[in-house]
Amino acid sequence: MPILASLLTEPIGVAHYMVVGAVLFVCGVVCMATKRNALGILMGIELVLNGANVNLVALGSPYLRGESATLMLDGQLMAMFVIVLAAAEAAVALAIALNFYNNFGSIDVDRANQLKG
Amino acid sequence: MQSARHSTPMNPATTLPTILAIAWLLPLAAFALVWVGYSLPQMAGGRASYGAQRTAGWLATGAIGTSCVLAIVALIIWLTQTAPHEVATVHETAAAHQAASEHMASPPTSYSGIYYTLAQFGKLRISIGYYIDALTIAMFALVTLISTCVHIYSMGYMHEELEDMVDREIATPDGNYYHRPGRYHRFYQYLSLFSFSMLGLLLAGNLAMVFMFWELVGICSYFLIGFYFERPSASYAANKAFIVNRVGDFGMLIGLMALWSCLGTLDFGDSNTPGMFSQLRSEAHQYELDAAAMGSESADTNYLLLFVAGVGLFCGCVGKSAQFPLHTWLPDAMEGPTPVSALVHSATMVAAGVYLVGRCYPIFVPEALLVIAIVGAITLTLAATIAITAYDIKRVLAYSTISQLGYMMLALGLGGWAAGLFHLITHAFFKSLLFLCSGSVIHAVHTNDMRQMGGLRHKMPWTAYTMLIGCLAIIGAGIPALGIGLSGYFSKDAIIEQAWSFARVNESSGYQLLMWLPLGGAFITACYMFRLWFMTFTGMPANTERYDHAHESPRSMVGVLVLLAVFAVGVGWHVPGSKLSVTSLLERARPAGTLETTTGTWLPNLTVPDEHLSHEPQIAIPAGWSAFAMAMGGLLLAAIIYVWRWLRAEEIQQSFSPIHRLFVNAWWFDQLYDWMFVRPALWKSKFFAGIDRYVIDPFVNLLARGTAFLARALDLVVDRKAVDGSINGLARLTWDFGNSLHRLQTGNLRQYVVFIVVGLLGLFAAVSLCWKYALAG
Amino acid sequence: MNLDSPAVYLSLLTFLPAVAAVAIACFAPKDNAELIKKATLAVTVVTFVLSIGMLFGWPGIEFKAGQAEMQHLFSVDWIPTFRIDYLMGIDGISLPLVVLTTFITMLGMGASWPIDKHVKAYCVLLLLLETGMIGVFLALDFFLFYVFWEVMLLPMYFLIGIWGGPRREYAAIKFFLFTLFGSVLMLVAILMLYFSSDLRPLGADKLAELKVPAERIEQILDADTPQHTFNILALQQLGQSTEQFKTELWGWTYERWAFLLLFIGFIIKVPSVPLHTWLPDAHVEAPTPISMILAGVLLKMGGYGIIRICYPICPEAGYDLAWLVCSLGVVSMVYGAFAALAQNDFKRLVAYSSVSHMGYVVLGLGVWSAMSPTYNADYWKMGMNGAMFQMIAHGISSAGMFFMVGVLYERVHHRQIDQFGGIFARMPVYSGLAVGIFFAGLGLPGLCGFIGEFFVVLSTWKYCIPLAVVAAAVVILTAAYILWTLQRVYLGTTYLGPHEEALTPITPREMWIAAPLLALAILFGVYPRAILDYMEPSVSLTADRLASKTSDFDGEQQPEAKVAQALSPQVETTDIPKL
Amino acid sequence: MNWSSLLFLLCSGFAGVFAIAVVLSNNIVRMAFYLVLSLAATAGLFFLAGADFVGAMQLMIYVGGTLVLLVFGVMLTAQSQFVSMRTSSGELLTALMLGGALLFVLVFTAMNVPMWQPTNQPSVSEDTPVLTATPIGMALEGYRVDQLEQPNPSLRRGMSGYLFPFVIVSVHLLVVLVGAAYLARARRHHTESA
Repeated sequence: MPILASLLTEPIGVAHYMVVGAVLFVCGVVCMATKRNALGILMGIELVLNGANVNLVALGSPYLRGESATLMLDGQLMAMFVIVLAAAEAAVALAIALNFYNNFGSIDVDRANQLKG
Repeated sequence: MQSARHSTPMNPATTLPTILAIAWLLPLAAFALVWVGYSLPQMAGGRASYGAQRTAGWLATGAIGTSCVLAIVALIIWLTQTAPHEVATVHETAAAHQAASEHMASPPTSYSGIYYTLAQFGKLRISIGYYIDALTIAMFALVTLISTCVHIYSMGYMHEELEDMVDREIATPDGNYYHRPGRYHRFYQYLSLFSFSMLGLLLAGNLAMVFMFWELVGICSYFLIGFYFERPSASYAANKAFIVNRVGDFGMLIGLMALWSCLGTLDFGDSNTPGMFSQLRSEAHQYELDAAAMGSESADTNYLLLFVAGVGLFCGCVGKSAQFPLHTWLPDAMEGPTPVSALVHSATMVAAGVYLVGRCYPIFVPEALLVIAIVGAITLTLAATIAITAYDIKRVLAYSTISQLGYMMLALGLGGWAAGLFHLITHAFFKSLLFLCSGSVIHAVHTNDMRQMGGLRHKMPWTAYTMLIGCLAIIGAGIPALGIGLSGYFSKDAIIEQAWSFARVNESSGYQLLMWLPLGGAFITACYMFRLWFMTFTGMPANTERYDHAHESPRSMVGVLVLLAVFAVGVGWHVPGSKLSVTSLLERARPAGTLETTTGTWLPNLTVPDEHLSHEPQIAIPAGWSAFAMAMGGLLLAAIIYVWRWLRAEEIQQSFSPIHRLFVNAWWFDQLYDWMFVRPALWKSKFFAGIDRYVIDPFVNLLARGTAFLARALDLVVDRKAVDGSINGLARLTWDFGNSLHRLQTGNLRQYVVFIVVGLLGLFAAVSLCWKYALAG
Repeated sequence: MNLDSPAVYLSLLTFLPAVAAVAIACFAPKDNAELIKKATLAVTVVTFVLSIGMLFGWPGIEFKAGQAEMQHLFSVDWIPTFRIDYLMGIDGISLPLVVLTTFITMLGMGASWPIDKHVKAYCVLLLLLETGMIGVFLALDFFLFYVFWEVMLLPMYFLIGIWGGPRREYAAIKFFLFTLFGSVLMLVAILMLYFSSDLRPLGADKLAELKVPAERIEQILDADTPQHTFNILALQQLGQSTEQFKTELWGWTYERWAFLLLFIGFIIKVPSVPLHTWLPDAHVEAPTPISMILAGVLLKMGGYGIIRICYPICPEAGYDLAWLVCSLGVVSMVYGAFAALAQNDFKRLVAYSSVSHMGYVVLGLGVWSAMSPTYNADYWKMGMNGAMFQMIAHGISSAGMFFMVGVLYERVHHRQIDQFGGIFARMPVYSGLAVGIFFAGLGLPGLCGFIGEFFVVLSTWKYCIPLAVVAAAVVILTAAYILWTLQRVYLGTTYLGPHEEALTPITPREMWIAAPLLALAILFGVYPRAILDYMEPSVSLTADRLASKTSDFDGEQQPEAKVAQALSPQVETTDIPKL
Repeated sequence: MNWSSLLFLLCSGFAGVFAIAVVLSNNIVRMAFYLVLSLAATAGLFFLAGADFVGAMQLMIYVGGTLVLLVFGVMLTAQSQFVSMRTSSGELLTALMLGGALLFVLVFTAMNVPMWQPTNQPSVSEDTPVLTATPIGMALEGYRVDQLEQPNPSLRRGMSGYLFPFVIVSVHLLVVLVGAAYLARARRHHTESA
């Protein structure tokens, strides 16, 4: 299996992280698009954000880029903010979900179609 | 070109034409014998007994079997008596490759000559001749072999014709089924005539002869599709096949006329006078295509003529090989008996179009090749999409055939001469295998509908597992890391490598599609082939009554299946211990000057890459892995839906119902053609016939009446329809537009997510189409 | 009377049927129809044997294959006052047509067995018709030609008008009027040419070659006034090498007027759109054997006239009007095919298919592609040969098709295509033969129809590309109407029309008529040289002679220089070995 | 073979596989569990990329905080009919196909940017791992110790710390927490009437 072998011997680069990020991101998107459970959608969002975070960290990592000898903090800082905001978002979304559950007795988002045009 | 390099007692220049001519004429002899021996008693009012009919089957089988032996003898003579071309091996340095391609720039060994002349006018001559090169020999062996297999198979499959037959497709007015005498010998007669015609097509030394046999295989196909001519659907399908083919032949005639009028010959080889190829690619021009040979004054006209000739010829191939837009006849052609579908409508006749493009490869300008590639790409995608939704097991295979032919055309159009023809050969084996397996299934359960099958692998294991081999071969199953696989793995990889190579040298994003479509096609192929296999052989029996009556086919049929399965596995391999393989044989026939990277004249940014470049590792490895991933993905999807049943097919159909309906109705091509061509033709014919009737009437009278009518019609149309209608129409349009937009607001959260993704992808596609660096980052 | 003499032989061939007709009329017992039929059949067989005697080297009268010039040429004074001769001869153009005539007449007589009304009169007229047809192909004197042309017309009129279907009188009159109209135009053209011709410039040698008696040659060369002639060969020489027909009349030369008039006369016979409407009616009403003869032979006279008379006598007009000829050919092909598609009457469909197929003939004759700069006549030769071959092929296939329709009509007495079906299951042998013959009409390779169509279409591109494209498109329509018809008539299970019980298998007599036609269709399709070896030299010579004039028509007129050039043979020598 | 590659493969494999498991699973409780594992594996990736502080935060805030919140939500709403809700196959297939296309585009782009390809000379010495907690803390207070050597003064000015965003985020967080508490408070009279 040449690809696996090369994965083990070659150094890891930004592209590898990007691929992992892409996988997480797409999983998140698919999760959002397929789950009928509001909390499932919330999990999808977490995955999406996480995928983005992987990218941010990878792009900001001196180990991976190997082009600048200096410490690069921008990517990590962005990731920090994303994590914090994700927490905030989770709190609000959870609150909305609970509220929705209280009102409708269900957390099936397909029922929440009162905005239908 | 006569090659006199070998003065051995068995001079191939004389032995090969004789051997192949005998192999060619033997089926004709069988046809004639059966005709005389079995039709004369009929003329005297009697009928050939069924015992005699069985003899006819043996006679025809013996004839084609002998042909097969002769063809193999010819192949051996060819391999031993002619010096092989140095074939550039796969992984070589650029310098060695350069040297190899320079060496390749000489005409391949071939023998051409004339059996007899049909007519001669001054310098113009039309004759029955031969042109024998490695391609001819390979195709000869292929066709005779598959034809022999089908002959043997048919002895089992058609045995119902050996007694008075009850046709269950036709109900008579009194409520019974239609009874008729069996036509066993007739079937073999048609098969023999077909074999003769097909071999003549392969042996043909000039395009006129190709055209004649082209029509002959067409008429044999007509007879065989219409074998059950009592069924209206069969006679309709036969007509459709022949007429649609004639539409292609119309284009082919134009190509023939252009070549004939400009070059004064239609010969492939040089017998006495220079043939087409050596005129168009003369040695003086280093075998490059030289449009000036077309002989008119301006270079543009020459190039145009050459383009017209190429596209015209290709039109013929579009008809015969059921390419878009003339693909509609092939699925209907499945009305014929299944062995016929295996022989005529998958392995040989429909591949003749691909063969002809390969044969006439030297005359195609890059723009014509682009046309071929585009048609191929459209066809392979279109047919694959239809195959996913079909339930008739033979129709799935028919659409799969169209799709695979599209692959071959695509490969040829992108410069992959050997790749396309290699796929032609491998496809012939595994597709005939698949058809014969489906025939075995139909023979057992007496239905074509896959929804009535299921679980049959317990009842007919041989059929099931040989068919599994066929399915694996067609999806190109193999292990890329080890470089081993079934035959389809090698040939499909070669095509995708060529597409990859083409997409690398042509950066314009439109050309990239020619790489993505075959890759996507590979996914769909795997999906529908395994859908077929899973639906037929796994799961629970859908119809227990049919299941209980199912049984393994007789030994003559199963034996053929096993033989073909062996070929389907191994035909892509090298002969152990030598460099000899189908590809190396094909390389010996590669037309001079076609292993070059060429660029278009009208489209200067169109580059058709040298085929050997596609074997470079930086192309071959990613292409191979992508193809592998696609095939596995398709297989997985089929398994998800039909084995593990995570997804339910009915639900998918429902939520994609517009697309599903589009596919199920084969993109409405039949209806479209009916409206676009058939009805207008009938109207026109009524019109012409009507003219005749009214010539007698006073012409002026008619004119006056016509004028009055026209005035009234104008009043009606212009005043009422146009003026009032346009205002109302505008209003309605606005209303409808608003309505249709409002439907987008579904209120469904998950659909919004889907919209976002679609928008993202659309944006990406739009940007990458306009800005070629978008994909490259 | 010795058969070795060409004069005796050709006269015998021509007049044997007429003499026999007289004999039958006088001596045959009126009530013994069977005997009369047998006698008539015997006469036609003898005539056929006589005609093919030429091919198989009957000593003294054998036809030399490969010789382009006129053979067996002989001349006898007939009406010396107007210098009208009894001049006959045969060459590669007329020979196949003569054989076709005797062959089709023989088969036609065989097909006449079911006729039981006025048998004697029928047989007499049929034999007279045969004399007229053979005469037309052999006559080389314009006046003689015209006489035979009219002789042929009358029996045909009666044969349709008496033995035809319900609307026979209408059809017969329509046929008669159309043909008569053409004949009148032809007569005008003949007189026009006669009175502007002058034999004197040809010289003694040439006249001797044209079988003018020695004493008359002196007389001609010494005369002070123009010496007019009806001799077609002489007119050809004059038309090709002198300026005699170049007198202007209303802005056009005599030559052009003559060409146009003759051409109209001939395309009525072919028939070509828009003068074709007599044909469907005549065919529908005529009895089966007459339809066979009409389609198999009579239509060929138009094509024969064009290649024998129109083009050689009026070459420049032919060159100028080639576009008209070709366009009419293509229009006929398309029009006939479309019209055939719309027909529901089986016979009418075959009639329209004849219009379409004969369009190939007109087109092939007209593709004068020997144009600047090369003046290469090869493609025109191919077109002309293709056209001539198509005439023979169509003679076989259309006669066969009409016969096949007739076989059905005799059994069930209707011809509505949509009221057939399932014939294959009931009459397998008949259907097999019919399908073969219809495929010959469809132009399937290996059968005779293909060769002519293929050659004509291939040669057209060099003349005019758009016409070639349209001509090629006709293959689709042809396939469509023939296959659709086959499907509706022969395939399926149920017969939809009346008299189902009458659908009995084919009789041996019918088989002996159909089988030879199919056999010939296959032979000529597989080995076209069986005809071309006889035909090609003469046709090519005609094309070469005309093509060698093309440069003159293109460029400046140089009258004097051309005479000598034209009188010497202009056949291009080719360096390719013949096979 | 080097250890960082192996660890990367392990972590990314876990992250990816559990993310896919989240998608494919229908049971909300299992989904939450898989999500935890996936996020934890991602944290491992962060460590490997040299972002130790971010990794730690990921573990603490995400795995420790956010997910606990989520699990609470699950438990609060976990009636049996909502534990697993089937989506129709058609929608599933659409989403899978679109997801596949999106994945393809992303991976294709990632693979084709030359700047992102792995390089053979690691610029930062692996022997002396740089700890990032302090610099990040400084940056949040407005001091960019990592950008001190930036030669271009204008760039150096542009990189002058994240104090302002930090403040905004803090306020935001406060607002959110208040808002969430308000939204989530039980309104019994409402459910009774409904």
